[in-house]
Amino acid sequence: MDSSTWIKILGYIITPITAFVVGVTYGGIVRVITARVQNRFGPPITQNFWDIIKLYSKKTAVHHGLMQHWGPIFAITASVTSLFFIPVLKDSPLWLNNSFNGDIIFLLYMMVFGSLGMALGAGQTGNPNSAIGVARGLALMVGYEVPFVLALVAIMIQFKTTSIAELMAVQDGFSNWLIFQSPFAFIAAILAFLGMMHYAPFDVTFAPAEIASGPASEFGGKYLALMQTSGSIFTFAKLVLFTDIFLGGAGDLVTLIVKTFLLYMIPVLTGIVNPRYRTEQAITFFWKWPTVFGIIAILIVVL
Amino acid sequence: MREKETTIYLGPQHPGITGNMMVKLKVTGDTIVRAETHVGYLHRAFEKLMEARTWLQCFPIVCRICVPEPDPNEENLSRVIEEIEGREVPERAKYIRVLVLELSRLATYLLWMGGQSGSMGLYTMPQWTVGDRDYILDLFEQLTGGRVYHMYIWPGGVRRDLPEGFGDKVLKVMDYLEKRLKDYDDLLFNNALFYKRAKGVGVIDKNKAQEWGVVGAPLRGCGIKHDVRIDEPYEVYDKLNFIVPTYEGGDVWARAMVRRQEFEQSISIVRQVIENMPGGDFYNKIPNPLNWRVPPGDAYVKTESARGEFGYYAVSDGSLKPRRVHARGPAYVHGVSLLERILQGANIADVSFIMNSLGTCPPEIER
Amino acid sequence: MEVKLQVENEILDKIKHTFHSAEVSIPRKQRVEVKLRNDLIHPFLAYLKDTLGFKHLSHISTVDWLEEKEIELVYIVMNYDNLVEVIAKIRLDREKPEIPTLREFWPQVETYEREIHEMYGVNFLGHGNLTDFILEDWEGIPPMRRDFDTVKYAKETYFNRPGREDAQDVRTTITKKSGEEIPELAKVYSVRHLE
Amino acid sequence: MEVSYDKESRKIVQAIERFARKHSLWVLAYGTGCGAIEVPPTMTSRYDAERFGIRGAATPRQADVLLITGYLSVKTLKRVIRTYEQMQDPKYVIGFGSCTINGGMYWDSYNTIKLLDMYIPVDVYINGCMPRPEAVISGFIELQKVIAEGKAEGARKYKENLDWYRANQQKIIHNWNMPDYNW
Repeated sequence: MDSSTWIKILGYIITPITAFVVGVTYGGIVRVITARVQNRFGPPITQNFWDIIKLYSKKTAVHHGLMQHWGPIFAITASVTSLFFIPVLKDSPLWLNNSFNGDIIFLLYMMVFGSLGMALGAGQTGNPNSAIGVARGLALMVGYEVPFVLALVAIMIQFKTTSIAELMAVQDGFSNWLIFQSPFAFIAAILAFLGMMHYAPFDVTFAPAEIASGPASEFGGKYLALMQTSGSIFTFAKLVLFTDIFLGGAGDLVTLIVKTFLLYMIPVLTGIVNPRYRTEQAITFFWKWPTVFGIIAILIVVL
Repeated sequence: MREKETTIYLGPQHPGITGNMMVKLKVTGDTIVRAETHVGYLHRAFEKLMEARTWLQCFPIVCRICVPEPDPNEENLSRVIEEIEGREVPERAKYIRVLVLELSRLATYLLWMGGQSGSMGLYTMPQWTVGDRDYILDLFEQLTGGRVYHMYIWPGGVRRDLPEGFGDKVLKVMDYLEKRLKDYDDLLFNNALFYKRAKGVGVIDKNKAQEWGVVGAPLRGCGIKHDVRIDEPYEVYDKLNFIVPTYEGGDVWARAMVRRQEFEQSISIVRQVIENMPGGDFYNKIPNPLNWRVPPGDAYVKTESARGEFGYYAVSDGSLKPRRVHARGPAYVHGVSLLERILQGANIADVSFIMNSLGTCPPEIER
Repeated sequence: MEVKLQVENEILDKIKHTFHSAEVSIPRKQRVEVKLRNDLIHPFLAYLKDTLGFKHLSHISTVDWLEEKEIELVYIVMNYDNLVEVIAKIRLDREKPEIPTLREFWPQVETYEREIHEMYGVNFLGHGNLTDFILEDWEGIPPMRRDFDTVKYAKETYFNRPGREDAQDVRTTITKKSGEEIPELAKVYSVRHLE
Repeated sequence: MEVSYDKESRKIVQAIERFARKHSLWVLAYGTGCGAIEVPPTMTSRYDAERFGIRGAATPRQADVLLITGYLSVKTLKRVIRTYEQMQDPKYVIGFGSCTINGGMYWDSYNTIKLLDMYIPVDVYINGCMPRPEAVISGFIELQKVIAEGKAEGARKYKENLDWYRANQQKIIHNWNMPDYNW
């Protein structure tokens, strides 16, 4: 095997690890920022690492059936696979770049797959809170997928491509970023992104005061650790995807981290100062203005 | 789709439940068909214990009846003893009592604001308000020595005089709270999302409110103007200027706005009390507490606590110990029968929301 | 003084006129106390609620008069228009306390009656749901009755941490300070519990 | 899961595990008694227990610490036992307030238990009625010390002496209709 293959294999190993580290660190930073807004000092930034290590080191993990094993595994598979098909950096041999024609559509499916796996796993626990949480999560997904798909379709029509790499290639130079080229699609997508990140006002799935912790109610110890790992990787994957599509991608790691972090702050800061919608209110929200913006984006492109 | 009826147990271990109680819900989809409250997890048999203690020994017990706001309980027990005995209270003590009661009302409202917003996922608000509540608890600590339980109001007056410079400290805290109220407005009361969540949720029928035993802010949220402080003025409330706000609608939103207005009124009452504080004695001496026989008789007194009318019925048979002390908290009606009634047809997402807006406080239900 | 109690006196007259056997008194402003025959409580509260406008049920309390072998039920109702509270008292036989339920008047009576049934063993006829309210799986005499000894029960049922050797009775200290003797009753109490 | 490390690496793994456990204490959101009123101040901006990695957990499966905030009535004890058994090992119990230690001011009440450690194993007690938030935090730090020393073995004790604990529990809970402790 030549060196490029080795580099590629190394990339397959490094990318998820980086995603995990960055995702978890972001989580820690978010906790600190939230704490500062809330007038307090907050935990150390490394706090989320200790949480996850502690969860992995739990001695017992009760499960209620085979599907509960598979739920978190589905979730983590889906997040890692999604990550593999999102170009992390532009034109880098080490960082994965498995882009192919149609990968946007593939990702649309892949990103749902994890949630469905989780739903199956949570369904088996028999906890009514999980069942309600799953129902809410799926309903919410139906809500935000509509503007998200509309936005992506608009972009795909506009640039006549279904590949992220080609989209990234289109946006060289600050003024060519898609956020400026197709602002309506961006607005629709970023509003959908708020729902995707499950921060308030769209945190119905995990609402503690209503349904304990939703789908994860019966997941403890290692299962929860797997879910948190998967969640961190998935967060990073989503951030990179949005950066790639709308913010012109990144040529080096520093740019990537700056861009993704700024993007991450949008749902986080919204979440800090907002209460949560009820499920039907959230869906109504998504089907109102975000959808309208998505349709406008398509109309502008088509006409 | 055919909707199946499922049973959901909310509590006793559930982050959305205020305290330790359980609500058993029969739901189809997201809608509650029937709600059943189960209480008794906090039963400590206080009323039984009080029958075995002397009158003064009852004070550490009554303040534990309602944990978030212990002072109305002390006030009630003091007043009920004073009424049976016919004991006079000096003017200064009355003012100090009003000060303590209003401070405790402010503290409770701050806690309620946190609970109300925490139950709908606005976690910044509880961090702010519970933190600010500590300024009031610090005042209590200086005044009474206790953060949560004070045992400060006694029959015949209060236990201690105000420390030096206490008035200025109180005014400073009041200024701070008034400043913070603007932040609370921005974050919670003027938040469009809060309005959307709260409007039309947990509606109490105005025509039925009195018959159902609704009191306090929920009653005033129905547009009915009743407040024990005005209906049956105790201490010096008839000498103070304050308005009793009412809102129409009877929903969570109206109750929240009533409480928000009362928060301002309480600040103003505290200021008036500090301003008009008379000199003189703060305490009428009672006999040796171990040999203190309250003459036979019975009385019912009530106080407007932050959650509504708080009544005490006490009977003395002339012995050293009370024959019976019965506490009637607002949550006894709000948290059990009223909650069951207005949860019917509500969304599961709103259970904890409605519970908070009614001021459900389980320790006071089962005592 | 008489002028001030005008409303109370009016209510007193009306009650006396309708229920001849009732003993009515005015302990203070805004209070009217009524002692009734057992069988009259139902019509009396109906009269108060429907005719005189006493819509708000403040309270139902119970007092156990062990020596007189009676259980007293105290109903406190309030009129929001003239702000007067009527305290209605009836006394039931302690051996077999029974009274018809008041559920049809006020819905929240249900919980009061369930609690009184549980704590005092008063049977409310026609209530239909006198199940456990606060206690769970309680056996034996209702706990709030005065002949139930809570100290004895607690000692028999629960484990107790042994006390310190040097534990002193706080009463001795208080007595020393105030210069008075410990009254007999308090002495009994202390001896019984400190052993 | 037992993996056969050599001695040195097991030591390192154990040190990391203990460090993580110590710095990540998730407290079950269950206000069992009146002490629950001092938990919000402990958790919120003034005392900010999150500095030490202490935060709330919504369900017993995810929690590490069961904070018994005060007296337990018999009815609550039944639920607490169930909750405790649902928690995942390693788990810790903090008895909060005098009433968990010796009954406190409820020593003669017919409905509250007086000695918590006869029913579930307790790792740390915090005394006071009620303990101030500072005391609560110091109790947590004490628990952290115990964990770091590897002495927080309450769960193991419970498993080994299950019969004894069961006998005590069933002495006061008459209607025992709970699933077995099998994990």
